[in-house]
Amino acid sequence: MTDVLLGHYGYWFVFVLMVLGFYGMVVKRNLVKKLIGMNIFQVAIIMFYLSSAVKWTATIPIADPALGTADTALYISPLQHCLMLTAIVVGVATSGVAYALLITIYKRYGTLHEDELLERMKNDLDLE
Amino acid sequence: MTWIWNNSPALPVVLLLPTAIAIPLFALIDRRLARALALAVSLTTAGLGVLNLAKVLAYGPVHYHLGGWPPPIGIEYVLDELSAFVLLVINTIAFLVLVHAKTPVERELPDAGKHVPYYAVAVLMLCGFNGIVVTGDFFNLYVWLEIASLSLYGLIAVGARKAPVAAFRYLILGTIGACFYLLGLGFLFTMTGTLNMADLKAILPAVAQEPAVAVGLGLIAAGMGLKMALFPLHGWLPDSYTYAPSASSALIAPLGTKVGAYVLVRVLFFIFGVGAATRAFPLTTLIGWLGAAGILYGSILAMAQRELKRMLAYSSIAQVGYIGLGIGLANPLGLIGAVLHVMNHAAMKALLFLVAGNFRTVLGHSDIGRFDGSVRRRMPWTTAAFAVGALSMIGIPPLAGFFSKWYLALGAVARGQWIFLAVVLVSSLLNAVYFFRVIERLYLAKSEAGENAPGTDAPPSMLVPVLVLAAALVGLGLFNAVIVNGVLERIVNAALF
Amino acid sequence: MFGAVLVLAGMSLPDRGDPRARLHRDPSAAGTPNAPSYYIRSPERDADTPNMVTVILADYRGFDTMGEETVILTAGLICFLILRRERSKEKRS
Amino acid sequence: MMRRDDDVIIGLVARTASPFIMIFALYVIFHGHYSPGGGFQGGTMLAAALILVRLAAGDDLAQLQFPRAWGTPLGSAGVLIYWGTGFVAMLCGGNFLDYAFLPLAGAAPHRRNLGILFIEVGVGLAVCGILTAIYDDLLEGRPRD
Repeated sequence: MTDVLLGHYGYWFVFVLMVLGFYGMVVKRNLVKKLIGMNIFQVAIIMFYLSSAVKWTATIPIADPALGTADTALYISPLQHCLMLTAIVVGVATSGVAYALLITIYKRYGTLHEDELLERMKNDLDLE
Repeated sequence: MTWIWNNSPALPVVLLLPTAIAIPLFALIDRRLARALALAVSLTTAGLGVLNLAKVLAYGPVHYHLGGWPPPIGIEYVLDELSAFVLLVINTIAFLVLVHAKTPVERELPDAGKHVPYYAVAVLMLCGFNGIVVTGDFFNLYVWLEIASLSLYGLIAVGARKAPVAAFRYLILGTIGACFYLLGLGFLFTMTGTLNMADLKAILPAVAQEPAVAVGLGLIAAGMGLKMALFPLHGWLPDSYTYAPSASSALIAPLGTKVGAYVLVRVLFFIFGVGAATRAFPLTTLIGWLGAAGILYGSILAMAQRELKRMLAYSSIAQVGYIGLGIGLANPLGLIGAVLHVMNHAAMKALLFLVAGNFRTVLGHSDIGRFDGSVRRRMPWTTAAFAVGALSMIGIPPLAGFFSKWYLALGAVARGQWIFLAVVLVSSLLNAVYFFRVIERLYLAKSEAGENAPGTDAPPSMLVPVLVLAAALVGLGLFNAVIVNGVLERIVNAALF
Repeated sequence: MFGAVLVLAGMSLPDRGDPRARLHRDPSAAGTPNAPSYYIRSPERDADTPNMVTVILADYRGFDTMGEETVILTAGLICFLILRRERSKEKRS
Repeated sequence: MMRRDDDVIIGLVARTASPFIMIFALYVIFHGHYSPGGGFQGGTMLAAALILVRLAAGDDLAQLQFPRAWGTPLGSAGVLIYWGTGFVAMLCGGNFLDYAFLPLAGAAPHRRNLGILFIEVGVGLAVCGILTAIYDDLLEGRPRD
């Protein structure tokens, strides 16, 4: 049992972060806080990928002539790092669009609090 | 010519992308060019869809190594019957909707400067959908999924006053779905070490009994359920479809949910196989029950709606429930029903939303309460098309909608799920109720306005696609046997049960 | 919903072995060459660039990176699309 | 934003620092083969340099450095460069992004090396252009200071 607990400590940190992010996203009423929760959730997943790419006593995946590339144990697996570049970019793009949306919402309704927003939307019923 | 033939799987995405980029650049010269470019490229992709389907039917699954690297190393495009079929459906429907989009875009997007980016984002969305359907690599699928979803958020957000709020809610839920997919993929990748679908299928037996694989599959299914708006995860759908401009809702409704359904079918039936998927947790039966609940929920709520587009949105939830039910049955007939319903529902929903667009453009509103006889006289063709679409949704035999319900019913009988069979039949009645309510108002209600109501039917650019879709519904219904035997049989025997 | 994620975090205790020294995954691919180990051995030979990450990013999985570019482009176009109206309205007011 | 008088110092520092950040960003882009770095990281640093000037030295001055109208076109140009290399490889017989078929001199690995270089440049340009364009768009509603 200790092996499982010790061996996976990287993953537990990631799970705690994930639960925090998800909690923030679902429960918080303010729209900006929801967005921050979303970002935490995305970063947690990125950390999850990276923590699965680690090998003991391995260097960064730049092939330096001294070590040579014969033995794969010397370098950590580079694939996850590439994938996570894409995930980071996707996170940035989504947040960018989300903040643009928030600006237009704020400009039209003057509030970013979900409950007030719903009331204000109710009273201008028309679909326009 | 041979160059097109042997590069055909990658060509749809390879052509769509630069056109989406070129639209803002060319439009600096002339604004109308943006629309022409969008139409041209969606027509070529529709043509490529036909070519790809013919190629797959002739030679079986086609593999295309991007960047020249073999599968486990590089990314691979796999085009089998299922993806070629869905590809063709998506491109043809998108082309018809884009043809229709001329006046609604000008009418509902006041700022003339925004038409150009609107078409560019629409083409990017199409590029995203094509990318998802054709790819044979899980992570690549996530990248294209994200592109398609971002474009969806953008297309919805340009709508009415309340559109950004609906778009924001959709963004939050959509990103949760995408993150669940990524997390599930993370679990699977950590266990198997590969991202390629065929490769993963080979390694699965060695790893299948680990809880990580079950959790990974569950997460991917949850993510796709969110994208597909399966019953409990459909929160974003009603607002998004109603507040979006009618051109965008006509683009999103038929295509958006179908892609999520495609991925779910691909993962459950073609990678994991029903046996492996349900070992730790009866996933498919859960999806079946969620689908059934979705059908009832969607149909009942659709009856209560006063506004046509919102009613169609709730009926979309019901139709997605049908696909969920088909997947839940997990037998060949159920799968045929589900995949057939993907096509039928795409055509029907496109037709109904285009009709709603026509109503909003000509009459200025789409409230069911204010429909009456004068509408029928003013817009005879659109109302006739609406009648065809409604009848097909209910499932009247000659039309396409009937056959998918028929196969679902057969699947339910074969599986012995009497409750599912009852749900399919009851839902047809519910559909009948809320569609006849509208038809009755259109055809029978006396019109208060004068007999010769002013104004003519929608302009040709909006009317032609509607009529083409109505004719397509009838055609698909009649030639249903050809489609099923030709394409769907091969999909089913390729699936793992 | 939130409870479900908590259970997920707890339940998802897959015995994934010790992440810190877990090399067995690389050669153990059933039947197919394992991607991560190939990526380490061959970038030098294939594209004479020592930085494996760049090689994977641009060459082996170059299509993913093009997807990334499109994601950024979509985000740029959408911000352009959403916020454009404010600009012209401002000119008018 | 800060009052007019006390941002002279910050403005000056930003304006002087920005070119150096850009040079280092270009180094990161082009040196991606041998040291950690590459298109994305370099592109974001370029964007950071531009945004630093916009933040510190006020918007009107920043327009001289990188006018608002250039943002999205530059981004599209970057992606087109990327797509172009892929399409050229496709025209020359290979699959979509197969650099071995690029019509360049040298052995296959060397051609791949150059192919990756084109990609890095395309990515860097695209990221820089788009991020600055997003910053400008987000800034839209604010009255000019």
